[in-house]
Amino acid sequence: MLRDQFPILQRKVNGYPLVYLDNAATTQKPQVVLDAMNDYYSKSNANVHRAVHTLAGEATEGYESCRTKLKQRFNASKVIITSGTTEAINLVAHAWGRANLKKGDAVVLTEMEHHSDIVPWQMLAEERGVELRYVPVTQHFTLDMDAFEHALEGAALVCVVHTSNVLGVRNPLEDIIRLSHKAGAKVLIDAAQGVPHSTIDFEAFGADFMAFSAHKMCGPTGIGALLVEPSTFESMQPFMGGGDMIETVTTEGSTYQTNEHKFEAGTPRIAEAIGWTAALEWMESFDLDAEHDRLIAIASWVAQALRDVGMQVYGRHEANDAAVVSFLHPTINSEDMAHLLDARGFAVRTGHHCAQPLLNRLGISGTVRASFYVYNTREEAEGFVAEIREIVEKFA
Amino acid sequence: MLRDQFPILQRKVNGYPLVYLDNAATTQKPQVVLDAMNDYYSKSNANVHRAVHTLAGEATEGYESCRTKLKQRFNASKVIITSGTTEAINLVAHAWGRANLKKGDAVVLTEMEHHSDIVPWQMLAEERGVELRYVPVTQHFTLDMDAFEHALEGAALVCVVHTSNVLGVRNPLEDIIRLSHKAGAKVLIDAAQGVPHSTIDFEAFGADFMAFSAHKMCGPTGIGALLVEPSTFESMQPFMGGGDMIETVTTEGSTYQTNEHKFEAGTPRIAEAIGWTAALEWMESFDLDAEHDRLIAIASWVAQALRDVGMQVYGRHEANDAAVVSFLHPTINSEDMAHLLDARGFAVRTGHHCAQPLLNRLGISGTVRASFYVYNTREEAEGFVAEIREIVEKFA
Amino acid sequence: MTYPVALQELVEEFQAVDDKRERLEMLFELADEVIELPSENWNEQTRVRGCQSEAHVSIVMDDGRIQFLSAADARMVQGLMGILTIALDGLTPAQAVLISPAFAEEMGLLNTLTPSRSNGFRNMYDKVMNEIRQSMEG
Amino acid sequence: MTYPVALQELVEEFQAVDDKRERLEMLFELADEVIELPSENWNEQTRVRGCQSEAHVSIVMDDGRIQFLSAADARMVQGLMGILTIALDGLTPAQAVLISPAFAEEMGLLNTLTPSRSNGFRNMYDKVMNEIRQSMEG
Ligand SMILES: Cc1ncc(COP(=O)(O)O)c(C=O)c1O
Ligand SMILES: Cc1ncc(COP(=O)(O)O)c(C=O)c1O
Repeated sequence: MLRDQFPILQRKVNGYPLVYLDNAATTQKPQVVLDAMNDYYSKSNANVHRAVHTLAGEATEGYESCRTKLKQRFNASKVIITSGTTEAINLVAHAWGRANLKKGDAVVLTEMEHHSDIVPWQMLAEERGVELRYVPVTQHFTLDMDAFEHALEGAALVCVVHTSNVLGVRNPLEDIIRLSHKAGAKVLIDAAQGVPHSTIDFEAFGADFMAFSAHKMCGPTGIGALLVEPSTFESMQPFMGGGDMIETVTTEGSTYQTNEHKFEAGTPRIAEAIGWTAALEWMESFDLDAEHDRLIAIASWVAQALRDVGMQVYGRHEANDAAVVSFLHPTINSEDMAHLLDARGFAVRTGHHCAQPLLNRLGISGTVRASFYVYNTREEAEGFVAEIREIVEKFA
Repeated sequence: MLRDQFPILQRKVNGYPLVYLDNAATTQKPQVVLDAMNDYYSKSNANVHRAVHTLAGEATEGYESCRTKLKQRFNASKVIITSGTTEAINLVAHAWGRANLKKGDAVVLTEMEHHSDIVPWQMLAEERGVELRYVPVTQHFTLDMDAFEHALEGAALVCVVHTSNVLGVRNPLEDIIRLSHKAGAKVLIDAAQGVPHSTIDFEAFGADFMAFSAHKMCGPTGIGALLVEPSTFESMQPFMGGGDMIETVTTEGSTYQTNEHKFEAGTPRIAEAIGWTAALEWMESFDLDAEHDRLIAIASWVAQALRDVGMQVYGRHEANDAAVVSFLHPTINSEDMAHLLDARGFAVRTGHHCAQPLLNRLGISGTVRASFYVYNTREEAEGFVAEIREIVEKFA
Repeated sequence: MTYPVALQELVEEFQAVDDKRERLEMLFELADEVIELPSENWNEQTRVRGCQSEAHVSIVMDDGRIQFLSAADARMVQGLMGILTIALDGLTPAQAVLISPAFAEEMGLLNTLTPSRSNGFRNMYDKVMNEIRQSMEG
Repeated sequence: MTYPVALQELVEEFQAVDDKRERLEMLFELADEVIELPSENWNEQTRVRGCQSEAHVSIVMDDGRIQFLSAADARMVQGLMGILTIALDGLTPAQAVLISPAFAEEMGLLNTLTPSRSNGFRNMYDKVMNEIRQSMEG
């Protein structure tokens, strides 16, 4: 069984079996991923590139095979390996933004963005006098598309989250990309919550940048990627300087690599790349679409059950949304709720989920969030709802 | 035995026992480091900070214990966790450099620097009109200290490598720091090759910044640190924007954390931090100074033996230098040499070692480099010299 | 380590309970001990930093004895405040400063709380003790 | 897959040897087969990219037959060039383009070389074949 491949799911928490429902924060790792990293460290560990010895060759092959795998899975021709979504977006702000945006240019964001897709642009805006336009979120938990079209006017870049980490709502990206390109704007997709739940054809999708993290799709911490459309890639200047991203260095100046290495300064995250490759291969061992259907059915059932015990639920749980259920009880404090759940082994997250502008718009300062992934079962969801019922009865 | 704790050292390469002499590029990892990461992923994996559930608590504690351990080991009060030396130096260039350097300010570098301590400054120089001054290297493989004092005049920052990754030469840092501070310049130490070989008291040392990587000191890939002197820390603006580095985010603007988290945007390298902590603890299990003495004795013996078979050796191998032996044969091409060595299980590195300005100064384009670490034995060194002798006899 | 009688009793009560849920319930009940700091008195001086939610504390001296006022939005945090109320209320500052923060560990509170929450508790404790010390100097 | 006789023989010779050192020595010897491209003819057009050291190749047509000129500073690279010399020299372009790069794998060269070096070899092969194809169009 798929679930048996995750050693951590055997664990007990406070005497109860762990029910891990914090998957939007990070997912668990199957044994094959741990094995791949262990194998690397116990058999092939070496620094990569420009090396002649056997281990270095194996390490280089291992590292680059991650890029190859990502290119295959996402049908992308330029894949920059980063430390995660956050670095990937900062890379765009520095490498593309600083080279291509000038005072008065406009960047369109949405109120649904994660802080990692807001703060880099605020910093750039402050430094360069770039204008930021935020697309509001409606009471149906969706982007206000009229406002979006309006915001597009003269915009140079649109940054939009594929799937909200608070609401689970999947945005109408096809429309967004089409309209943005029509308006002459490039599009950056924050797909941190998108890639775990669907397979995206980047070229067919048509976005210019797409950022995501390994740790949210069964891979290790410390690694992520930025996909870039090839002609946009050519217009990027280096971000960080250092080893491996150069062609020649003299005291007079340096020349840079022209491929993805240009953006990967220093010793890369080698073991992480090898672990991620294993995770990506592992994700091909089952039908992700079928799993997604199963999960969104669970999420939508949970959402209704929570509404039935008096919770306010933030989200809509349509077919393409992620299995994320954010909720609040009218009287039970969300942290108290999370602690009570933890006492019975249920791991959920509380707080602003790094999306304060969205919560501001919803008029709240945080939610309790249960997010489901491929190893979660219907039984776990039922146990969760039963536990919530008990808590509400006892503490409301 | 210390050596037995490294699973990879059991490996055979091309039918011969691995003799790993590429330690300046990256070191191997003891079993405890692999176990710590495995344990984390199979028992406590979760995202850190602001979390209420048990796993998240354990993960946060694990991540932050790395910072605590680094503070202890290096006697530092501000420790920013980065992806490595390269990111740490880029962080200084962005977070401190952009906030404090203006057109016409001077940064002093040396010709001995690794590309990771050159290119970020070249990029800043180009963007901000900052002047770069390179301290030359003498024919004795040391910094020209007269030229250094001269270069100091009016300089705002001095960036210097603790120990050269090509020569193994340890620079006179105490003098450099004292003179720099006297001249009113801050000092950044690139200690990537320093920390594996010695224990540094950062506060007593008196530098303003010190950068290094875990993977060169028995820790995992993908993580490193920047130590910062507290008052200098206060003068730094954020580098990357995103989750965890903020206090509040609104569409109007954001406020930032005031502690180290300000510089750690996004999900951090959690498993890596836990692995590094284990490596740091492991390094306390033996006498590093005694090991260093043993290694430099080996290196200096190897250097002499290589000279005796006609090699040009670049370095001096004094007591505080690192056990790095760079050499060239007058007629045997260095890559051929490395391939022949690899055929017998010896892993060495060739090429410019990311230090082209230094090699330019030495009038060469690369060396063969053998670098020794705590698990290397005298017997391995003897086998290495014997193999080199055979190669020279056969192929010269 | 010995503590004021009321606190000592609490430590023992908590030690007797293993289940996290039961401990939480005990904590929740202790929320009733809080002497409420009215929200109109909340300000940056009363705010406890490092808590995820709002938490405010204040010390008032009443005839040389401590009165501990507090408020929070999470019931668990109120419970922690309740413990401090039991520990401190009515003591003289000289008595109060003798109380070591170790009681939290002995109670097993730190196992009940996650690290960020126990940091929050520690911040609250430190803040209160600082104010008490200042009241002694003043 | 069959190759021109000389190349086929080489493939078999390499297949017979397991030890990396011996393979390297065989490669080194093949360096003697190189028809040297004089260094005054080296330029950006002749340079093979992705090699760690200098490596240059050039194709000259002599009465409709390929002459393969090359030069490198590492003997191992010269050996690779020697193999290509044996494989290509004297063929017509039409014959040459039939040679699949798979021979390198069949020879076990890719196990002898590290990935960056075998990339270098692949770049060299691709470059030469491109020039041959261009010569057919021209
Ligand atoms: C002296 C020196 N500085 C900086 C670096 C860069 O370290 P990293 O690649 O881990 O960022 C290295 C490692 O190659 C080094 O030897
Ligand atoms: C939508 C979204 N964007 C960006 C991020 C940031 O990802 P990371 O922390 O891995 O850089 C996250 C994860 O928290 C997310 O959910």
